[in-house]
Amino acid sequence: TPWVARAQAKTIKVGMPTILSGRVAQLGTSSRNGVMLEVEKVNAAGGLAGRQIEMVIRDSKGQPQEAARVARELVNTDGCEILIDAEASSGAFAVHEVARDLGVLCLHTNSETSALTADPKQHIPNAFRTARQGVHDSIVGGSYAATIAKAKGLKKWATCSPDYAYGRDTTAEYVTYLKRFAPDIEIISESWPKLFQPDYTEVVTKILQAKPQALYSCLWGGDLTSYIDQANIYALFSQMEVFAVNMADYTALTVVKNLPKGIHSGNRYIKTYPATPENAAWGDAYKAKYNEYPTNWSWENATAIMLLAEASKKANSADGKKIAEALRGLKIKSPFGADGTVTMRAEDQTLVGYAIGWGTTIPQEPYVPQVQAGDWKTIFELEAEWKKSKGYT
Amino acid sequence: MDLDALTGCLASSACLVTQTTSGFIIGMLLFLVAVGLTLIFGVLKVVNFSHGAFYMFGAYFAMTAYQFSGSFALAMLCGAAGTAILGLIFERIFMSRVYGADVLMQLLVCYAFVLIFDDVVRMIWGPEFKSMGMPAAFQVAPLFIAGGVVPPYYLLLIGVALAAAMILGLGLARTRIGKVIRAAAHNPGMVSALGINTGLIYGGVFALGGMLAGLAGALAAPVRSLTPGMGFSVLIESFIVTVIGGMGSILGALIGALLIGLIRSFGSLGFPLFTEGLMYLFMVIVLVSRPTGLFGKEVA
Amino acid sequence: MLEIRSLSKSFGGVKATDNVTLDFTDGSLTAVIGPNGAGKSTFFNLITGALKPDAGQILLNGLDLAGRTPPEIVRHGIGRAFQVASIFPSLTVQETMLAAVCADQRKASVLHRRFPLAETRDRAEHAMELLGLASKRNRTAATLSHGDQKLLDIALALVLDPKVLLLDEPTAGMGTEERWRMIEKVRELWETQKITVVFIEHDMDIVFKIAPEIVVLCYGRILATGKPDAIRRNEAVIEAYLGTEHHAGITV
Amino acid sequence: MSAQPVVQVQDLDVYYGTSQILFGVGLSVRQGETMALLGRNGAGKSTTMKAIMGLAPARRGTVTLQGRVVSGLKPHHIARAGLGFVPEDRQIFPEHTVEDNLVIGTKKGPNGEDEWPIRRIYDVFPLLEPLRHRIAGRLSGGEQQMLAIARTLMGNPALLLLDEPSEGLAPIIVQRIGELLRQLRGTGATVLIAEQNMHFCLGLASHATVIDKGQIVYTSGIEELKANENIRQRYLAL
Amino acid sequence: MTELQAEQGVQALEVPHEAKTRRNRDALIALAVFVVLALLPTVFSSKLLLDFVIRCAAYGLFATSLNLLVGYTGLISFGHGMFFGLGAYGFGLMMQKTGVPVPVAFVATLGITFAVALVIGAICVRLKEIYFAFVTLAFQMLIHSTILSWVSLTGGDQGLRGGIPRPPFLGIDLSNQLHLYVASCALLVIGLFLMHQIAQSPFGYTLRMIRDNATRASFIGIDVWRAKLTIFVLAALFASTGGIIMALFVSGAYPEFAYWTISGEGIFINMLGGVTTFLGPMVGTVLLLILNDTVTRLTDYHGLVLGIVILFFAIGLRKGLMDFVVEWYAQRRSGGGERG
Ligand SMILES: Nc1ncnc2c1ncn2[C@@H]1O[C@H](COP(=O)(O)OP(=O)(O)OP(=O)(O)O)[C@@H](O)[C@H]1O
Ligand SMILES: Nc1ncnc2c1ncn2[C@@H]1O[C@H](COP(=O)(O)OP(=O)(O)OP(=O)(O)O)[C@@H](O)[C@H]1O
Ligand SMILES: [Mg+2]
Ligand SMILES: [Mg+2]
Repeated sequence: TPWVARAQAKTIKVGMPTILSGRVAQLGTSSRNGVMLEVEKVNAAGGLAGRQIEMVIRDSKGQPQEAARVARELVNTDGCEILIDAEASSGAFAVHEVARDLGVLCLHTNSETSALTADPKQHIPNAFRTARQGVHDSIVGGSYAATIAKAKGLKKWATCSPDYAYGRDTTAEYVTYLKRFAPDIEIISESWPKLFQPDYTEVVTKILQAKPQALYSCLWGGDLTSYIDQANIYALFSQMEVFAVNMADYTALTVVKNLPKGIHSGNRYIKTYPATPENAAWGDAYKAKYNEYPTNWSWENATAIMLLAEASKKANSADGKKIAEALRGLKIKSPFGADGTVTMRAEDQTLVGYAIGWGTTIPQEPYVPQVQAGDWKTIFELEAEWKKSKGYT
Repeated sequence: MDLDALTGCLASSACLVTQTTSGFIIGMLLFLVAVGLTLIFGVLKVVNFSHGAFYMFGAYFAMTAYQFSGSFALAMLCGAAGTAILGLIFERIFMSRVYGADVLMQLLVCYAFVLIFDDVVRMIWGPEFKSMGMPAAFQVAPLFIAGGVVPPYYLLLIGVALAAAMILGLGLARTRIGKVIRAAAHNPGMVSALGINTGLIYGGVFALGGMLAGLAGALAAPVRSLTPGMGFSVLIESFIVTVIGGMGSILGALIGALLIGLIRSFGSLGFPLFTEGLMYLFMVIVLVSRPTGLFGKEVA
Repeated sequence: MLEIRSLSKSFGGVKATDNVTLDFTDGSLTAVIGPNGAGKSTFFNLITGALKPDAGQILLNGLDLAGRTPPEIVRHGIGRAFQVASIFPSLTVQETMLAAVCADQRKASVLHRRFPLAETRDRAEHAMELLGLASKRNRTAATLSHGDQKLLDIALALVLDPKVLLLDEPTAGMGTEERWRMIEKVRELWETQKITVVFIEHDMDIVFKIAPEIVVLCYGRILATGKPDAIRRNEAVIEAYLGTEHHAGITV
Repeated sequence: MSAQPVVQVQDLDVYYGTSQILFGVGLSVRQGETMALLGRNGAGKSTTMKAIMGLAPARRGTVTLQGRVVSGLKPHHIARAGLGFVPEDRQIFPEHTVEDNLVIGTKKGPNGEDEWPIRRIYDVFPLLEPLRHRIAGRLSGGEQQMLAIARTLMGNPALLLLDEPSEGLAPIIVQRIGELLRQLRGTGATVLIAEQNMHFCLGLASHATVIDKGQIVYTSGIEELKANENIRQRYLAL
Repeated sequence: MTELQAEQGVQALEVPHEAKTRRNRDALIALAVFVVLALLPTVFSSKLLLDFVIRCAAYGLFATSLNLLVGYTGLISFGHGMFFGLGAYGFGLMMQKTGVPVPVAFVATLGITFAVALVIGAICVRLKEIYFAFVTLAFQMLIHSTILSWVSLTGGDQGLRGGIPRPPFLGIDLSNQLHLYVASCALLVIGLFLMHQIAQSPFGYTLRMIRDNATRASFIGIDVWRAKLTIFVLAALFASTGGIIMALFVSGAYPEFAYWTISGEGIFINMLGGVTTFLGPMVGTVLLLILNDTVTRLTDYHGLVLGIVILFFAIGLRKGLMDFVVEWYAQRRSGGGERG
């Protein structure tokens, strides 16, 4: 009937499979919050080419087959024209296959695995990543750590990262760049606790045994806080410098009760970095609305909506293909940009130019008073080199 | 694989002592969770898949109590007592209805509660992970005992676990109530025909099992992050422990837990990427050589 | 011929079977009696492979069966029934019989045909008739009375056409009438099929009336063997097993 | 002998699933009597006993124990009211030692009496004493039967329900249990016994009730039964 | 049961040619079901329905094969999911690495499953009850661990990436949803038909005997170990087929397919549907999938809702849906018989 047709023309459904239950339900809720905050603004400003966005958000329970099923259902049955894939790790690859199958516009918002966009075999024209990318993180982290290592004479290093693709790849890349900038360091111990491991005792004592001068970890979320609590009672933090890339996110910072001073961390989401009024305002707006601080996932998802809105404006259409076309190479103003903008790089359809840096923590606000910004020029150079070494170009 | 690290450690006495100590610590924490599981299986022949959920509730109760009162002792008490009551209610209202039925039906009820409890925790405490924080009394430097590093907090934990093992082990073997409990496990109909209220025993055992899980959760709360679903990973390891030791055997659970602890502490040196697999491998080897676990009774 | 040669088995310190040597000639009917705990069931368990003997031989027509598994031994022709009826609770009487015949015909693992196979029916039918279970063919075994369950257990052993049939207290738990009917059947079978039957029994009326040969076990050893009359008067047997009442021959 | 029955069963209907097993069973046993419950295999003897004990579901009817209605109560309440039950398959606790089995059965009688200290049990069952530390599951059938009776006696029952106590026992043991039961009868114990072994039963009982196809068909003193050729032939095949 | 019914039962057994006609009848029913399923898309054009049926086929084969172990043989396996995962990975890898035609990869995957199941089964089926359950679980976790650690082959936790190539064969293009749908239906129907044959064969009764009383079964000459191993391997093959369908559906394979939660779900499906009837697990599958799909649509707290529904089954009915229906029907019939 004409009425239905008009109603459909009026709204555009955006499907979002994510994890809303189980251990990492926080990923889903803060992703959803980030998205909804922006969708409201976009809708208030007239929507996507005049069509109001209607979000359809479903739980995948973190199972890839469920993620695939939900994604298909969102498109095939619920009539979603765009997918926001807020899945972690394997779920993202599963949704990626659905996007390949159905040709629907898909924005990966949470998966930081470099291969998702860097590997040309994965490449499809309709999928984009609006999240940070692992290798960027490692380049910045490596160069930051090298500076500290040289200054403090840290030669013996240990690593302790979760035993799954993200943990292994990020750690390997980090070590590569650390050694590149400070060739005389040495990794004397590696630990690979399982994801969601409740007890880290053996890992802690193993590291203490090895007596390294510095420790790198890309544990995150609850695992990181558990680890800190357990390492604390062994007084590990007083015995070495600790570099924990995922520490400087409010989820971890606000939760840990006895946060040791001076942990080096990459920024995830921090209200004070970039130190711009836009960023602070965004963080406050989020906090006001949801009564909690945004997470790394929040800004990554918010960025997806911001990019969508701009691309649609540019294409003057809500059509997936046209938006995709407009997205390639699109640069938008963003509170999360290193220079106030972020760019959807055309060649591999992944986000670049976001604020990225490292600093040390203190146990109270602003938690990370000084952030040393990463340099995107270096990132691009080394990333290109990395791609070549991987055979991606 | 990193066999050099392993042999290196075995050659150094400091490393040997430290890793053995950490194996013991891991084992004792595991035992504390596993003992309730094995008790409930031993008596009610119920494979309590909801045990992890009780562990979770214990942790959340303790954290909440600690936040409000700031008293560690009260936090532990709330964790243990709260889950004991929960266990009793769970058993009397739900589990008791499926005793006659298929074993799998019991599993199903437990499974239902795993789902329900996780969501209930998510409703009450939110989806984000939480941390209780270490009480100030325990924020002290670790001790060195025979060359091994032991944080004082873990000493407390080991003490509680050993006490639980002794009280339960001796209680079940020596006291009349212990004997009755074991008999009720085997043949509730006959036990009740001898004038003993089996309902009371079952409820009591479940409450005790729940209390042990809750206590374990409460004790773990200062050193582990609290999140819905946190019971799951603990559950699987506890199952490994109880199966290796022999389902229903308290001593078995203790030995099994210590063995797993040692495998973890030394395995993480030699096989950092396959520590998990090592545990399963060990379990397979134990079961193949001893089909009912190390201390399990012959299955009829 | 079933020959037992110095068979021994102990549990911990208990010598349940202690150096037992016995011959059961083909076509014999022997009763095994003895106090509770004498090792009668253990003796059967050893012969049928439920337990592995510590030492000794079990020769069936010269072939040593000691230490083999129950299925192998059953296939060599030694069937048994149990002291406590051992049946398949969820199968009906008829299904139980049919399945047993199937197993005997080595068709228990046939995948491509429907159960029951046509060729199994007659034998199953025959066994049910023989033990008077035909009218209860469609009853699930679990719902049978105690006595009927024992009958079913014996039928399970019989239906396999064993050369040697071992019955562990076949009449236990039966009423007087069934008891005699049962034992008559056993005797009839023994007479018509020319099989070797060994049965454990505590009902002395039956033992003395039916069994041409009697073996008395006590503490795992053979206390006496012989004809009923001799056993009945054997002082040692009276003291260890029979007691005074039977000796005096009190009957109602 | 008091006029009031120790146990009185009235109009008992029992079903297993949809099939009715007992049809309006009624019987009563008075103080000091030994009542034999006779009948063929499957007549409903065990079911009657289980129903009295609360172990089988009675749809209709009442069980009164010393004037108190106990039907509908849980088995442990019925046991505490003074019923002691020895089931036909013995149901000893196989993983416990003999002595532990007895300890588990320990209970004061309904009026607080304790007539069966463990010493007396061993006096009555001298065979059990040397086995006291043995695992009960490894006892022979006869040993287990003795243990089952002993365990129930430990609970000082006012009425003892014995379901086929002679099954599978050596004659000399049957004789001993017979003596024991006569001895019990001498002390004024009340017993309801289901038996297939007529020699044993008729020498023991003071009264008899015959059940057939779930219905009580005959009740009398034992001498009348012995004299009643008709009943004996029809229902008991004697 | 009345005398009359008993009589009928006897007669049914005494007609010797019946077995063959019964099988033909089964085959006809299977064919009819397949035709109906295959024609479904011409009536309902919903892609959701097609997806749903494909998933039903995958889980249904898996759950029904698990019931051969749980319901028929009394072997409670907590690790059956490993074969589901093995099927998915075996097939996916074969297609990605070797590029053989789909049917070849299918058969080869079953071959691999056969070999693996034989080895694992030979170790597992010696154990009893809960220990069997946990040793199968241990093997499953071992396989899961291996998948996670062997990154170069399996892609580790991110699964087989880049999609599974599905080159057309014999005019069948499995990357087309409709073709995949018809193929899944065919596999489901054939699988169920074969499993039904197994359940109704003498071997099926051997399994029941083992479930009821394995000791007694060995005393009538059944080699219990061999029979258990046989059914373990057979069930693995059907579970593997389910995994293959799942791999085709998501165009990938993920470690979650070999995780113990899949086995748990299988058991759960069985309990929902009921283990005493052949079709119980199939009913359970449909039930669980519908439940899962609708509840996740309606609420974030699907665990809570699902849990309450399960409780209703476990405590309210105390048996699976099909068990309940069958019992209720039997009772009604016998009740009617008495009245009539
Ligand atoms: N599996 C076992 N483990 C340990 N001891 C056992 C085992 N089986 C039997 N026994 C012991 O061996 C002895 C003989 O037992 P068995 O069952 O053979 O006696 P029986 O002659 O059949 O007695 P009954 O007539 O009472 O059945 C008993 O003392 C018993 O306790
Ligand atoms: N669990 C059950 N389900 C269905 N029917 C049963 C069940 N238990 C017993 N029956 C039936 O109830 C009837 C009475 O059984 P019961 O055991 O009371 O007989 P009994 O007189 O004790 O016989 P026996 O002398 O053989 O022990 C029998 O026909 C039996 O088949
Ligand atoms: Mg015996
Ligand atoms: Mg009886």
